[in-house]
Amino acid sequence: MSGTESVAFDTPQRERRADTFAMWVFIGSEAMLFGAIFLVFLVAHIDFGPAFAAASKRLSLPLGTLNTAVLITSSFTMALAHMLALHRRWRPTIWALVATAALGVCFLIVKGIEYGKEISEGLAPLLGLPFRYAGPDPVHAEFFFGLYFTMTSLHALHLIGGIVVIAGMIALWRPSGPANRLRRVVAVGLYWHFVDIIWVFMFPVLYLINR
Amino acid sequence: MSFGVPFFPHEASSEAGYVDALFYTLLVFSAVLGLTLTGLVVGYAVKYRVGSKADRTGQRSRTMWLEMSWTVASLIIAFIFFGWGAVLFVRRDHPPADALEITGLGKQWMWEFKQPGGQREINELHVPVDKPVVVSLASQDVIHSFYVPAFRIKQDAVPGRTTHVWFIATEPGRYHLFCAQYCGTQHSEMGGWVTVMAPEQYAAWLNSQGEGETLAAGGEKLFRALGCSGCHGASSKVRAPSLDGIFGRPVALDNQQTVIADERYLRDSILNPKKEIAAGYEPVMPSFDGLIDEGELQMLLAYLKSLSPQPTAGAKP
Amino acid sequence: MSELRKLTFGYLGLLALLALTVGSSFVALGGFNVALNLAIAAAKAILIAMLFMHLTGTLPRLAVAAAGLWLVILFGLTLIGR
Amino acid sequence: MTNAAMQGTYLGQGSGLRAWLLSTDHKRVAWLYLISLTAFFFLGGAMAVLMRIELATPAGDLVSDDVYNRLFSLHGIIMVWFFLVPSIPATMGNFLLPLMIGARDLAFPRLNLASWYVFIFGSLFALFAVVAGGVDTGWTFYTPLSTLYANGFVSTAAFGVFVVGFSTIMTGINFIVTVHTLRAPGLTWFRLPIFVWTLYATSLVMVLATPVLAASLILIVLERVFGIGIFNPDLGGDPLLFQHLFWFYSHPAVYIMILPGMGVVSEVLPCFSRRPLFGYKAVAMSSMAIAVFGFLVWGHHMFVSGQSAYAGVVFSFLSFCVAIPSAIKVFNWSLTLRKGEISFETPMLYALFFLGLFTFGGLAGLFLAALAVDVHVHDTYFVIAHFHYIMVGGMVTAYMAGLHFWWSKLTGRMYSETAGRIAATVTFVGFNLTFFPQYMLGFNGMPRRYHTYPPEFQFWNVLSSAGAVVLAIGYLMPLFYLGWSLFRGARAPDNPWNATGLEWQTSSPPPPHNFETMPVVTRPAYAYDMKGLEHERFSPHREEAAR
Repeated sequence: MSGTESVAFDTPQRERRADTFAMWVFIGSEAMLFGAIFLVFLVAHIDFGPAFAAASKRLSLPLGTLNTAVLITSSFTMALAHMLALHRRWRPTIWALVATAALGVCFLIVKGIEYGKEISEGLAPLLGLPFRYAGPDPVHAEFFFGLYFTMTSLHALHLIGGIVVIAGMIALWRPSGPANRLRRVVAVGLYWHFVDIIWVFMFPVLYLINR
Repeated sequence: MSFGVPFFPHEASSEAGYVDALFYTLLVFSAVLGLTLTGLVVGYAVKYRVGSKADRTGQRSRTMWLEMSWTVASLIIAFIFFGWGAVLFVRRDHPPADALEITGLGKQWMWEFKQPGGQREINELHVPVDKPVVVSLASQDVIHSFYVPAFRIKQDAVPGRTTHVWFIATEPGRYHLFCAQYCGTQHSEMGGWVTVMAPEQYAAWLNSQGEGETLAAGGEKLFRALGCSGCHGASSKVRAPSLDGIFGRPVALDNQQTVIADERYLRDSILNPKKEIAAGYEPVMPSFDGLIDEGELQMLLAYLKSLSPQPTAGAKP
Repeated sequence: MSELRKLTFGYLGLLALLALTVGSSFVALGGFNVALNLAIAAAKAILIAMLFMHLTGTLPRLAVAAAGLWLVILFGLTLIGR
Repeated sequence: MTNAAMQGTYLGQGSGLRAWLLSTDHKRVAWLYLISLTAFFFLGGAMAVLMRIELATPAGDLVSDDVYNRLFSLHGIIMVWFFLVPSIPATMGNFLLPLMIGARDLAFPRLNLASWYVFIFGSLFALFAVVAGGVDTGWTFYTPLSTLYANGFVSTAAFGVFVVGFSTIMTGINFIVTVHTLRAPGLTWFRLPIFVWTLYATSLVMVLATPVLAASLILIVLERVFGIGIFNPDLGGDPLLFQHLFWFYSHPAVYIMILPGMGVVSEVLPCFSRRPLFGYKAVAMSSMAIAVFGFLVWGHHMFVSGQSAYAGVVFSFLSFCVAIPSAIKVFNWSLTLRKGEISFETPMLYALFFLGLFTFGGLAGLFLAALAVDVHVHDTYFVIAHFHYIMVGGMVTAYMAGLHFWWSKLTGRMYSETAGRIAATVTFVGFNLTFFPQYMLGFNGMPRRYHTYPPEFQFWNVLSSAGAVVLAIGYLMPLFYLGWSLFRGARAPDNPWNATGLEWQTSSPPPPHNFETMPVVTRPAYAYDMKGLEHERFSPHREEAAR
């Protein structure tokens, strides 16, 4: 086989083109998943705007902003990895990937701190935990926090998936040839940036609405 | 009916005839089109079977005009049926002004109706003949659907909102009432009969049920018991809008918009008071979500409506 | 490498937009706040897509356009009834 | 099956369990799907037969109401997600797509195999739900019944469906990329067989609609397991929003289920009438139109749900629009027969029955799109009859047509033509006997999902139940004669029907990587009327010899 992973392709170039296209189709599909969840949020926001605005003030804006910056930085390092891989500079590529995954873990840790804070304040309407909310309209504030936990944990799951894939890629780095290395960096990169874009929308929607 | 086998459902409401006219027109159209196509396919299959002597020479390629003409023809026919159905459908939203208003509450697995005079019945609904009736539907648990085949009407009862369905029964008799939306274990048992009676029989029936407390009267008691009158009453210290004659009137909101105080608005104002705040008032009213059940809400709405001189039952803006 | 410079400028741009969106939320602009926040988010998304994800070529753009169109359908037709 | 004659074909590449379960050859993956889907089809079918027997009498005397509700819920869940959605795409589509476009495999063979494992993993959850005690929400999972009131294994089943959704998306992505990047030289878009067009359109729907279903199922599971009330009316959640999300997937899913069937029929009809498909471009474009318009009409499931009348009118209008491309197709198929030389082998019989059943199911769709009539027949047996005419009368019939048409390619064997014709006819008669009475029931007002019913409906119910038995026999017959042919059937020639597609230019069964040399395409699809061959049975060999 002429350096392609799939028997279907005759040249690595054609295969890479197909890879990229497939990743974009997958991203389109994922966009529909998050789109549906955002729609649920939008409908609830139309119905209970004031309650949602009041509830969103209880989230930690500094931590949220920090996390956005962390994720943007991880996207940057991922873009660097892509650039380096194109130039076949494999060692720095690995370091850029490690940095990306580390920043992803960093995001999760900050998110975990936020979750811990919200749970201890009684703002997590999960698993029958008591919901203690002093502000006006606690019923719909509970709805807001339900959506908040749903959306952020779904995003976090995607991020965890990305970190696992990067880790696996680094583990399999040695045995794979240059063509496959580049393919994988490109594919994972597209996914990682997409997860970043989702957060770019989630952040203002959850943290900043009608502040 | 023939030999007890149902071929055509009974027509017992003012709408039934209109719906059936469209149905039978569609039926004739479908039958003609379907049988023509069947004839065409069977005809071709026989004529051009292998070994037949049929003439196979001549025009072979597709013809533009033929394709265009059937496309356009289907388009026009489709739009006719669309318009016809839509006109009848939109009528569902406009019940006559003088309609008798009955509340229907769906719960697993029964229908509970309350006549305007407060008479309560389970899985039975008594209505007078030739008089418009609006049933305002609510649900206590899951989605149910109020369905009377003989009247050709159906409407879901959705938890968290009030929906309406209206009809004019044209023939005394007893008709099936079903729940058409799957609602759990005993879904098929949920339903009973709609009894259509001559006006004088209906009046006699109402009397025999005893003078229950009217819905509005029950709502008024609740209005006091829940403390609504403390703020909305004439002599209250907290400034809250007066609710006299509120139903059906436009209300100015603090975001410069105006809404008609219909059932949806009143319901939201009780359960979610912060959503639309009347202009000039502080958003101090607590939500009654979870404090009152659907039946009590229906009584409150009936009371609020009774404060308006000309109740336009279920009218939408 | 000019490529590196492009990426770095993109990154700094993203951080600037982040500062802008957070800052704007402290200024009361009424309903305009939401619009501004979403516009900035869209700008960030476009920046990431074009610079980091190299959104070029007909096929990837086709995929993005399809997803965009379908999201419009989903949001539009769900909201007309409300 | 493996013997000397199969050497050099894909069936000769090892016969152990390992060689089948780990092969990334699209043809073997197709078999994995075929076997699992057949099991699900008969499981779902058995539930249907039980329901029909229960409904032979008005009283609920065979099974209790709880059991009945579980039967129809699981019948729906299994048939929709574990049979109909993957049916043609994952079996025949998987097998034929690379063959038809002259590729050695799908673009991502490993993804293809993975999709089957994901499918099996997800379906095990659903099967667990069946064994553990069932689900009683209906396949529609309407909230708040599914979230707050149902006592079955809703989360398990919903999670199973969610996982199977991933398998669907994987298949969709694979097909889309394959069609775009792996077509043989000369195979332009408008030379593609219609089957490929419909698979492409189907994949589009799979990729863009399935995630929305996934989202709504996630929200249901979250609500049941974690107590986050997204659709809970007590928290201000909107039960209708769930219906919007659900039907945004589930209406287009209907087109996932029917489009590939239309593709199969578009292959079979020209072949057995020896005529090019009438209006090829119109049929191809209408497939795409159906895939796109299919997304605009979901609100017609909600006319009486409490959504605004305005939305109802808009959705009704759009629903009538989607009828047009389907009508175009039916006209084109019918006219394909004109001036043909028609023979009636089993695939052709199934295709003709498809034409009739699909037409009468589709015409009933007009009734349902017409607002005022829908108010009356919505959620009654009229709807049941309508979508079974499309899904079973349409899709399953097309599935059988395709299975017989390509059986020789799949196995290298021929089935018994007599048995095939008898089974097709029995199916057709049984189907109409089962489902036509349901139109009458629905028009007379019998609601769907009823365990018991008023006695006056019994006449039609008895007819329908009798039909179900006939239909079951019709579906069981192929299981036996096709199974028999697998081991004892006559060896198939490479191109038994003298059909034109690229898939027929390989051996039966095809070699591991499909084509020894890359084929070059010089003709449009369905060139059954090539110069000098108008009245001949087309054969690539003969053409080669003539050259």
